[in-house]
Amino acid sequence: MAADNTRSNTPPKELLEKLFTTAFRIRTFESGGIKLYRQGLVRGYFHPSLGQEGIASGACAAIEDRDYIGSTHRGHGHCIARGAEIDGMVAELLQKRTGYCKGYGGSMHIADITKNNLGANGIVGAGTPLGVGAALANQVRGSDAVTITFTTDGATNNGTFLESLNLAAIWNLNFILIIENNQYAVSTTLEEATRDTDLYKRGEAIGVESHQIDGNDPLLVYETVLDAVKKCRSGLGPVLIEAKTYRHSGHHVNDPGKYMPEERLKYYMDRDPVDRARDNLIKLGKMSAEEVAKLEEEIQQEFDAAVEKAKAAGEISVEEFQDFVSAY
Amino acid sequence: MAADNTRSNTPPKELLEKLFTTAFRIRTFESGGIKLYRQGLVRGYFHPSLGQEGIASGACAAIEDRDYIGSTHRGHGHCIARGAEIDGMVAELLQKRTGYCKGYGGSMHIADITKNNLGANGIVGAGTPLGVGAALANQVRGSDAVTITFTTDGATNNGTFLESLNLAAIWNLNFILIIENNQYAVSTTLEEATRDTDLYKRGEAIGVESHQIDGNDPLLVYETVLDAVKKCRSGLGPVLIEAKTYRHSGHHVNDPGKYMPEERLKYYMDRDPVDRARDNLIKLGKMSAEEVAKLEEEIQQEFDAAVEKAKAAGEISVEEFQDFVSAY
Amino acid sequence: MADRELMYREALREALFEEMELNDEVFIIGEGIAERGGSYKVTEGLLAKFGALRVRDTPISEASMIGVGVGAAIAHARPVVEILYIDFAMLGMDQIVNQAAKFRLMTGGEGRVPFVLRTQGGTGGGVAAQHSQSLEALFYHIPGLRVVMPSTPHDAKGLLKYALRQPDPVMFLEHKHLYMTKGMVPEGELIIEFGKADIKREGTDVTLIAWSNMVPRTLEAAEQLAGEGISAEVLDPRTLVPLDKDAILASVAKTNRVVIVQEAVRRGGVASDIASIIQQEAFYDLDAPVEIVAGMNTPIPFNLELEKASVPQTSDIVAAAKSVLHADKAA
Amino acid sequence: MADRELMYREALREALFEEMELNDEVFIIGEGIAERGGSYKVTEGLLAKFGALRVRDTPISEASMIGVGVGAAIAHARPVVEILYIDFAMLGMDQIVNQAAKFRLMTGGEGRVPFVLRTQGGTGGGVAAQHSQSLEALFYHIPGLRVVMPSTPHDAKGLLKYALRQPDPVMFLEHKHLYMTKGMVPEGELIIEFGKADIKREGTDVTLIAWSNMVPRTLEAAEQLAGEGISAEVLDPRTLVPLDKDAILASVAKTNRVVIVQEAVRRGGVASDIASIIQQEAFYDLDAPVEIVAGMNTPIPFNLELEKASVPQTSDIVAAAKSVLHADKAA
Ligand SMILES: Cc1ncc(C[n+]2csc(CCOP(=O)(O)OP(=O)(O)O)c2C)c(N)n1
Ligand SMILES: Cc1ncc(C[n+]2csc(CCOP(=O)(O)OP(=O)(O)O)c2C)c(N)n1
Ligand SMILES: [Mg+2]
Ligand SMILES: [Mg+2]
Repeated sequence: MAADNTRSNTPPKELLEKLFTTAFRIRTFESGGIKLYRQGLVRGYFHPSLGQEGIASGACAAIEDRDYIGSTHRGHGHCIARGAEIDGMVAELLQKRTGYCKGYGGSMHIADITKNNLGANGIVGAGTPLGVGAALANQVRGSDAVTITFTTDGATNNGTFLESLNLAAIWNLNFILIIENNQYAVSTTLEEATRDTDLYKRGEAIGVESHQIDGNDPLLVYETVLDAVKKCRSGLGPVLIEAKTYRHSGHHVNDPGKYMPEERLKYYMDRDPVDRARDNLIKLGKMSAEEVAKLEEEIQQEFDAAVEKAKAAGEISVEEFQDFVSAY
Repeated sequence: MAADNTRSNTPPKELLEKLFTTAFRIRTFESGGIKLYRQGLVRGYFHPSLGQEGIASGACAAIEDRDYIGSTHRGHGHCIARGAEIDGMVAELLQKRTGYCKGYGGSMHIADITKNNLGANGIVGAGTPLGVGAALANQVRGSDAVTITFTTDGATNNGTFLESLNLAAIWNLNFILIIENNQYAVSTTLEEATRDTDLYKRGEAIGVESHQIDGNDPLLVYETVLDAVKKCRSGLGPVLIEAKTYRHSGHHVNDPGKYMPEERLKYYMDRDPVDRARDNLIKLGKMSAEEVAKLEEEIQQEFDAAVEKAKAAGEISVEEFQDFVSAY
Repeated sequence: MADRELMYREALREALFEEMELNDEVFIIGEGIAERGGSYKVTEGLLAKFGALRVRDTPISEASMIGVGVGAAIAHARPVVEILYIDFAMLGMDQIVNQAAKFRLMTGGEGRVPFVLRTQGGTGGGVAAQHSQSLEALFYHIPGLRVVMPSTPHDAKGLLKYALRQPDPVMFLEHKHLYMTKGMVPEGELIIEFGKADIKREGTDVTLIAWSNMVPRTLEAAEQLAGEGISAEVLDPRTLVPLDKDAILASVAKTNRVVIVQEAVRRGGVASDIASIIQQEAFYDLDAPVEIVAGMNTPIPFNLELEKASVPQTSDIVAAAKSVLHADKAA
Repeated sequence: MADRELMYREALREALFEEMELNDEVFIIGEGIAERGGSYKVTEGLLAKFGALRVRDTPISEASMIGVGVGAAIAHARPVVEILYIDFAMLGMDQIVNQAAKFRLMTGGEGRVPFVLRTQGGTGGGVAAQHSQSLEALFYHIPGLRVVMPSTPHDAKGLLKYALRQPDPVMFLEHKHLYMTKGMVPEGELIIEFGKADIKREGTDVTLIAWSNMVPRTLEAAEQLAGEGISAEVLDPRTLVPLDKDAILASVAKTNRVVIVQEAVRRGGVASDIASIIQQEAFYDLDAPVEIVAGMNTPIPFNLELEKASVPQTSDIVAAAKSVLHADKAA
């Protein structure tokens, strides 16, 4: 099913606030993280989700504590939207023992697993079977918990996409697969990677309810996912959602992204999900601009404080490491 | 595109004769091979293509010497249809040095590679990328050769299906993927394996021209493949063809196939591809029943002679083997 | 509780049965494992007893079947994934190597993956190059995995039950030739911890190390050697990871001569690693080089005689044992 | 022709360039290798010179990219498939293990697979557990594959050119740390046959065997040892399959002491296999056990200090060399 952007009644203010604060928290984390990277404080890969915050924010607002999520190599946003503390995330970037992975994982493997987060993943496409597995575990144990796996346009050309979604379908699992279609795999365009860029059709072809939506509209993402969650909980899963979006910058911090046409970038900048969440909060949620500014300030302070704490924290020692892996 | 069974003008007798003799040669090989198996002369797996002969016969009649084929674990028919001698095939079953693989391969790996046959394959789904590779090689070298890969309903739930067909599509390769949809993977029904049993839709979803046809109609298979070959040679490939069929027996010689409903089996027995090829030859090709009986007798003699020759042949010695693999 | 004679596959089935009764979160997926009971009949009867929620067939999607098992384990269930042939596990190597084995460390030690992958390997019956491999070395080399290779019904039951209670990903590698072999197995509770080798036969002249299907063959060799007055000790590590190095070194200290027997190809096999450990840690105990009897460096041919020539036979083991016994004299 | 200093990646590029000019059937596919020139810039300029038919980007479909390469090779072309990280080759293991490596034997020796898979491994720069592995042992164990691991620009060029002329599937394993290293490379024709080790430094007291990125590190160690009056020979096998056993045994016969250095984890690595061969075939030449300096048995952590601790450092190599020199005295 292609996009359907009609909206019924006004959403509650709490929801709008949640969508905005989550999106803004992600934006703040990514922007701040990039600065830390440029200062030489972060090593390895760093794939920012700038421009894509609407999907993580919208989707995670639609699920409950008992539900699961799984993420990608561009996973900071999902982790934050799923309720991770900024402290543990910044500390992980800075390879500190107070990081969510104690400095063992880094950006590409970041996860607060206590929040039923199956983790970021450095292997494109590999998160999908993991998510189906969590959904299966929940079905076996009689739970109505839903699993959302965030995946990418690039991953739809990987075999796990077909295999895993098909397994979820024959087992009617509570599984929601969200394609963050940012239209690029590094510099390869979606048009180069496949003939039919309507990725949701791949779900339809195997009998899965499938949607294509504007991923830069956090409220629409929320509503679509909420609907999918309801369907899943009543035994009608899985659901595939293709959420169209665009990166605000290159593939990772060291990619200037010059291959991204300016016009197209501008088009998406004009439809910035954080701006839209803010607009919604002000217009539909009737929050004043001052209040919003205050929220933003708090979130920035939260991030800055996290940086200070992380800088002060220690690292896992070689001895602790050796001890930990002695049983490997 | 779903099945379209209209037929225009009468096909030439040579074609009808070819379709019948190929189908009958396969039937004879499979039936005779099963007897050899039951006599304890064949070891390992033996997956007969009884009931599915129409697809191999029809498809291979539509291509030229320079074209390629690739096959499955149920690969005797493809190998024969592609022009292999019965001598080398029987000898391979009997693990003799005169076999196509000198007894190293056996039923599951049988191939006359001099006929541009990429081989049978013991790994379900693995043949598809191999076929795309051959098609790519031909595109690179500027040849208009087409590659047909025979695959199975079971293999459509394997990741290689999506990945490989997508690669063929973005590169417009001369590649024809034929799904032999016999509606079972061992005892697992297609309905258990996927929600939407119209497998051709998976090609459409990624922009590939896709057909669903009656695989038990050798002439229809021929025409559909011929059309696909033409499209490919004019740069419009790839093409996906889902050919529906049914096994006449269990998955392999030791599977009685009790799970196959009698009625359904009867339905397909009534539409036996060998019978239909014979009928066509008699009705459309105006060959007399006596002439046909003579053809059949010759084919049976060919098989019987191959068995005698194979029995008399020797095996590769351990010393030759050690010598051969010393460079491994 | 009483011991009874069971087939290897019955012992495996009993382990699954008992653990599924004890723990509702144990479930199993695989191709043809439900109604059909699996190609090697290990899972027969499980569907009837535990129902379609916990015993289910899959399409031919090995990469994702394995990934689904890993994901279910991360989500705290106890999945068992049956892969028909170890050769097909190659389709899921990413999930095994990059996901299952890595998750714990990547999450700072907090995430666990109590995942059991059951499969079978080895030669047998002319199933040729893509259905006959012995690939334990591939998993052995990946830190984070447990590699289990039972040789008897008794060990099969005890190790599988343990696998379903411990917290790490387990490659539980059965052998197609062993399913119909018989042995005594206790009724009910039998837990064999990982990392405990078993001396299958005591001896003093030479240590023969073997696992999986090579154990019965090595015991045969030991019997023949006994007939020639040579006392061979047969040590079965049972789990390759963790490896019971102490038991190995203790046996070597006693016999001073070692032959390692593996069905897998010689090059880069587990035998090489064990040999490298022995020569490193027991260099001055050795009276002869550590000898390895292994598969030839070749894919397995279809032809019966060539298949046989590809993997160790009893006579090869006997010959190797004699050669290490006479090595110093020859030198 | 004259030697010039080139970077490792430039040498690789030159090999591809020359072979593509010589043979129209050489072509290359990979992620971002065309316009973008590849993540490590090996393929820069190839698109412009050879066009989009022979230099093409792919979607993220590793299993099929590899399979496509194998199929193209069976169909007599000369495909090169670039896989960004060796870790991702796990997605295509079926095609490597069950197809590429098996095809020749399965077809009775007639079918050949002149397929080159280029990829890179090893630690470097904090790319963590799924992008830092050294997995050569997995390919080493599969009969039918060639495993090539050049350590210098010179060897990179000569070996890659040879790879593109020989008939078997080649795992051509580069190292992320080496791409920017420099060395002298002859212009034009340079062919290095597989199976010829290179003595990177001559010595008499101890043989240090190392490959890929461990070679520069081992040369550093040798230099330090020289400062302490110890003469270390550094042997680089360059290709692990085929392995130049003769060169190894000749060096051991000279020095009687061996250290094998590998970045891969210790358990089940190639070093173990080489050690097992040496102790078996040169048992009476050895004055000390064969020592192995290898990666820890762990996935690679993100943290810099822990990453370093996971893989051999120069000081570890120096210490191991000294230990084998004093082993007999200590015993
Ligand atoms: C299996 C695999 N292949 C290749 C890569 C290298 N890689 C990392 S991100 C990326 C592009 C991914 O594009 P997409 O999947 O669309 O996600 P996006 O980066 O756009 O969020 C690639 C090729 C990888 N991490 N995993
Ligand atoms: C990757 C893989 N998984 C499992 C098998 C075992 N196996 C052999 S044939 C078969 C069923 C195949 O069904 P289908 O693909 O529809 O082909 P058919 O036998 O119906 O021709 C299975 C599961 C295999 N050979 N390869
Ligand atoms: Mg993308
Ligand atoms: Mg089928």
